[in-house]
Amino acid sequence: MAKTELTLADFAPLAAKLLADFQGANDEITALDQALGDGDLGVTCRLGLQAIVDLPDPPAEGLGDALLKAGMAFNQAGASTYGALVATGAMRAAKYAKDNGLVTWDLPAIAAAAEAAAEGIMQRGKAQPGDKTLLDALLPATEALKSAAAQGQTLAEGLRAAAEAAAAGAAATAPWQSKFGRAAWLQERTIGTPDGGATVVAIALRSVAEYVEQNT
Amino acid sequence: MAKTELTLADFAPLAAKLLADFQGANDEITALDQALGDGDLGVTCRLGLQAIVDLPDPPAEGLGDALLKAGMAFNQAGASTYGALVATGAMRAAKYAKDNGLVTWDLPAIAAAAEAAAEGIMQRGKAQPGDKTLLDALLPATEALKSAAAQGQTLAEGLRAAAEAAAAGAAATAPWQSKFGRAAWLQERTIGTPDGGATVVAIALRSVAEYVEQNT
Amino acid sequence: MKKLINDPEAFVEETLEGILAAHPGHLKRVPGTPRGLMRADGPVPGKVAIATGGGSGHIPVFLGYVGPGLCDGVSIGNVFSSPSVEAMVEVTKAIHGGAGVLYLYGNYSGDIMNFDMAAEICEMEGTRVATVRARDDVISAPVADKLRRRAVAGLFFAYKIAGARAEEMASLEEVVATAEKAVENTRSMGVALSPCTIPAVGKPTFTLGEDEMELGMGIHGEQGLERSKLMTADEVATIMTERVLADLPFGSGDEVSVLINGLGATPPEELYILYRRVHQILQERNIAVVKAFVGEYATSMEMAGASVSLLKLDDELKRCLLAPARSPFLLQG
Amino acid sequence: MKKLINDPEAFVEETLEGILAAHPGHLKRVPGTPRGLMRADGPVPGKVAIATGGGSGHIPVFLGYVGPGLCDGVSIGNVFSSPSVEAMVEVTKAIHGGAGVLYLYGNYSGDIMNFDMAAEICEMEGTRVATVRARDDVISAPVADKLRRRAVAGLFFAYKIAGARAEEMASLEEVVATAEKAVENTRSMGVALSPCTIPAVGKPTFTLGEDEMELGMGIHGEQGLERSKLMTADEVATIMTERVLADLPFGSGDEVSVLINGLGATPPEELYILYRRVHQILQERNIAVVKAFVGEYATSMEMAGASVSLLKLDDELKRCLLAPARSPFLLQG
Ligand SMILES: Nc1ncnc2c1ncn2[C@@H]1O[C@H](COP(=O)(O)OP(=O)(O)O)[C@@H](O)[C@H]1O
Ligand SMILES: Nc1ncnc2c1ncn2[C@@H]1O[C@H](COP(=O)(O)OP(=O)(O)O)[C@@H](O)[C@H]1O
Ligand SMILES: [Mg+2]
Ligand SMILES: [Mg+2]
Ligand SMILES: [Mg+2]
Ligand SMILES: [Mg+2]
Repeated sequence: MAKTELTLADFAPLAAKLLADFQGANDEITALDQALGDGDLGVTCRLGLQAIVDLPDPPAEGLGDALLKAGMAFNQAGASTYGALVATGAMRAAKYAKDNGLVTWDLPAIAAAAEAAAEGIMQRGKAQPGDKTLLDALLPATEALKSAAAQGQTLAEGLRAAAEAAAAGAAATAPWQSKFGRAAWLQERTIGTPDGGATVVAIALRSVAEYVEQNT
Repeated sequence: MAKTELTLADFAPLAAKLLADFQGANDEITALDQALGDGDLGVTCRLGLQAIVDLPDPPAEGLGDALLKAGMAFNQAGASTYGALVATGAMRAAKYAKDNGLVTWDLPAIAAAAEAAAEGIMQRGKAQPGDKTLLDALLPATEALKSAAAQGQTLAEGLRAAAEAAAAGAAATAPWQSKFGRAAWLQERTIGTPDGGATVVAIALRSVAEYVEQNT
Repeated sequence: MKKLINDPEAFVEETLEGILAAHPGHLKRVPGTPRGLMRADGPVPGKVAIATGGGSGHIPVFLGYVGPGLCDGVSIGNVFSSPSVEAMVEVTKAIHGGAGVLYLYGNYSGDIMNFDMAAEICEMEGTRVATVRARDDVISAPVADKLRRRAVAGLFFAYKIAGARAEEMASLEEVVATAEKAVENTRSMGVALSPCTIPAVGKPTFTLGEDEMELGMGIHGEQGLERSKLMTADEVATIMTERVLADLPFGSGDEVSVLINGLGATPPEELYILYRRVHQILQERNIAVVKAFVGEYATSMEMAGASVSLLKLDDELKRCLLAPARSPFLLQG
Repeated sequence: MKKLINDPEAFVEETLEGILAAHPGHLKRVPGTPRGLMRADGPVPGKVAIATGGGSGHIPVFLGYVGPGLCDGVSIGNVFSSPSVEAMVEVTKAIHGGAGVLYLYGNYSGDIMNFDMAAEICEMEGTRVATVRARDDVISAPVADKLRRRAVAGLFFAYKIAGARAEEMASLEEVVATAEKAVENTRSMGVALSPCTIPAVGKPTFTLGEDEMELGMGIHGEQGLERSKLMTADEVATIMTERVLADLPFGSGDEVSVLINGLGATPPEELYILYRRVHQILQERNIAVVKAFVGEYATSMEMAGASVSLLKLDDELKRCLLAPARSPFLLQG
């Protein structure tokens, strides 16, 4: 039967899949952050996801609360620019879930929570689309989720569309000049390499989409 | 006409030839001192000989006095184990020349001065033949000089024999274990490589022999 | 690159254990976090407390500048990554002496975002927190955009000056003003000759050809101005010093402090050969050196290279520069 | 290896110029030689003067240990070569305060032969000269032959102790006795992970494979005990510490000072990871650490590696160890 929503029961297996996928993607992410930054982004993702997998008790108050705790754990173990933005996004998504009394998340809920997360990240980081940051993957992905939800697509279809939009968004950053974070100091020398953080968003969404597909 | 003695007039051209020859032999000497020591012996020889070439005035009181000043200059610019031993040897040779009123040096005088130098070096450094030091080239060379003088050979013949004895002596040190200087710390690991200091003696004597041959 | 380490993932924890074992009279752990250290005699009642922090891999930055006349506490991140908000909050609580806390650190987005979150939490809990960020690297942005520049070794001057000002029992506003002035008056530029390797990554952050160097390199292996052929020490010192001098600008009659910082693998001899040329240039320009620091003040593990930092002094900055300071890495006065 | 230098043959002179320019309050030139430095406030009348010296390329050894509570003067050789007799004689004359001069240096044949010649000259001129040579490297000869051992970083302890004893205005005989005791009670062992290059030679003294290290390496790139596969920091620390402990031997109830010395390119983080393990071993053996030194105290230019030195203390050595000292490289008390 086609999976239509994510629940608290998905939290642990999804976290485990993300960790496994990021272990596989480590070298790619490291290479991108070495080119435009300091090379720690792969380590950050691995440590952050490991901390989520290691969270002591399965969080009790629903997926939103689990997401909040996951965001905090990610940025405690993998504190960094990326960690802070992940934590901020998770916090906002959790707030959306709480404010809307969400227990399980269907595609429209996921789209709305992603939008809330992106807004939070923009407030914290002050970056705009086109500044060559993770937003250039996250914002197109959010749009894809919203339009898939509006068109009544399945959860799997919506997440697949989001993952593809994120991948396209990340790839599109290559010819741009970085305007935020460590990469900004490199000025013109950033032109030609895609942004590592945007690539991470694309990898994460691909992992989530695969999880839903595999569990359908 | 065959050259029969060395005089003060030979000092400057001989020093220049030695410097040129040691510049050429630098890599070989460096490699030997890198293997058994700290790698500075080639630099020491170049700096020491350059200081001799740069001595301000042609020393006035004969070749013995010139040799004394040369030894001091060598060890001022290239102070080291080797420098100290060269200076000590030069001092003793000069003393021999002074005590014996030498102005010019024929083969018997050179043989006797070399013997005095070797004795001084043994007193200063406490090493014995077979300890894998410069003595293992210098002592056979001294013997060769003495027997050539006793047999009435020419200066060129005597120096050539000395150079060959030194080269053979240096090569023979390869299978031995170093007992003195920095190399002694390497203990068994010195076995297999000839001693750098002995090799320097051989190169120097070859240079002197060539000088006499070329000026004959 | 070969390293004398154990498990790469234990690199930070084992470094901290070693430092605490070696210097029990100087440093102690902050309760409630494995990633916080503070001066052994802290908190100091009535004194503005200075908290710093940042990624590991830069010793003596950051934890080497904790002690009397310097910072009061430090939170420690993974190699080249920010400390966690949790560590920052615990450090803030532990060092607070009742007169407010200054967050003094380098202008890096990871540190900024996390320190800002920590400040929000601490202020909610009633602790006054102010922030000053060092941003001395002239290469990282044009002067018009200087607030976006990154910090390199010149952060040392901010610690030294702010730490001394706080030790004078100045108010939080006063310490902030003096620290800001130190930051504003500091300029740096660096050069790298070889890369460094994050232990948990295991391969170098960048590569350089056998005859290449990178001008304007940051202290995390971020690229700089341009790659060029290896130059002589005098040429490198001249390029860096002239760029730094022009940026503030420093001029005839100024009094300065100079810091020649080694990035890790560059021997002291080479740092002094660089200083020799910097000193000559300053003399030619009639700029007086009040105090010179030459050594490893902010490293990037085993990276080879160096930076030049200049701090322009006034009476207050001079007094604070020359005031006593005491840590396992800096002892003065 | 890339170096930030100018003319390799000017390496030593330019280093000295840089140091004198950077630290005018600490050091001054000795008249009559380009290769001698002395403390800025010397000679000190009535105090035994301590002269040291040796090859360049080891900063802070040797010239970094000139100052109050340390040595009075230093003669400086080419890289890894002895200073000249002339420089030694001029330094002796300049620092002599009327109470005799101690030549305190490492047990290297070049230094020995030249210092001995200098001593003969100075004694002919009426100055009392005594000699003590450090010989701490356990690997360089068996214990039965310990007088032939070479000096490595443990020389630092001899400077610190003898310098403090001389500052107490002890007689030449007393300073010699205390210095000899410090030498006798010090043991060291080192490991190298990469070679170094003498600037005037231009190529490394030795080579090591990407996964190799050299146990027992000296500070001039002399080979040591054996080449082995790269080990973890804990394994290396354990091998070095156990070898050092067994040699004196050090035992339960002893009080010691520990020095973890970086050879040049090894980052402070790694030195502290080594110290962590050394400290654990000492605790297990009930050996108390009175004071730990961790950092670059005797380098070999850009060589990567480290050494462990232990000094066994008695009341006198402890007093001298903890006494004040002041140089551009060491400030204590
Ligand atoms: N202000 C910002 N807003 C959004 N994303 C940002 C911002 N600054 C950096 N990023 C993202 O963070 C990524 C780098 O993360 P990370 O490696 O943690 O940074 P650092 O090592 O500099 O702290 C970049 O690739 C970019 O996508
Ligand atoms: N005690 C000694 N007696 C004679 N020759 C010695 C002695 N010690 C060392 N040597 C010679 O000196 C050479 C090394 O000279 P040098 O490179 O100047 O030494 P270092 O660099 O150790 O001071 C050795 O190859 C050996 O021939
Ligand atoms: Mg990064
Ligand atoms: Mg040598
Ligand atoms: Mg980072
Ligand atoms: Mg030598």
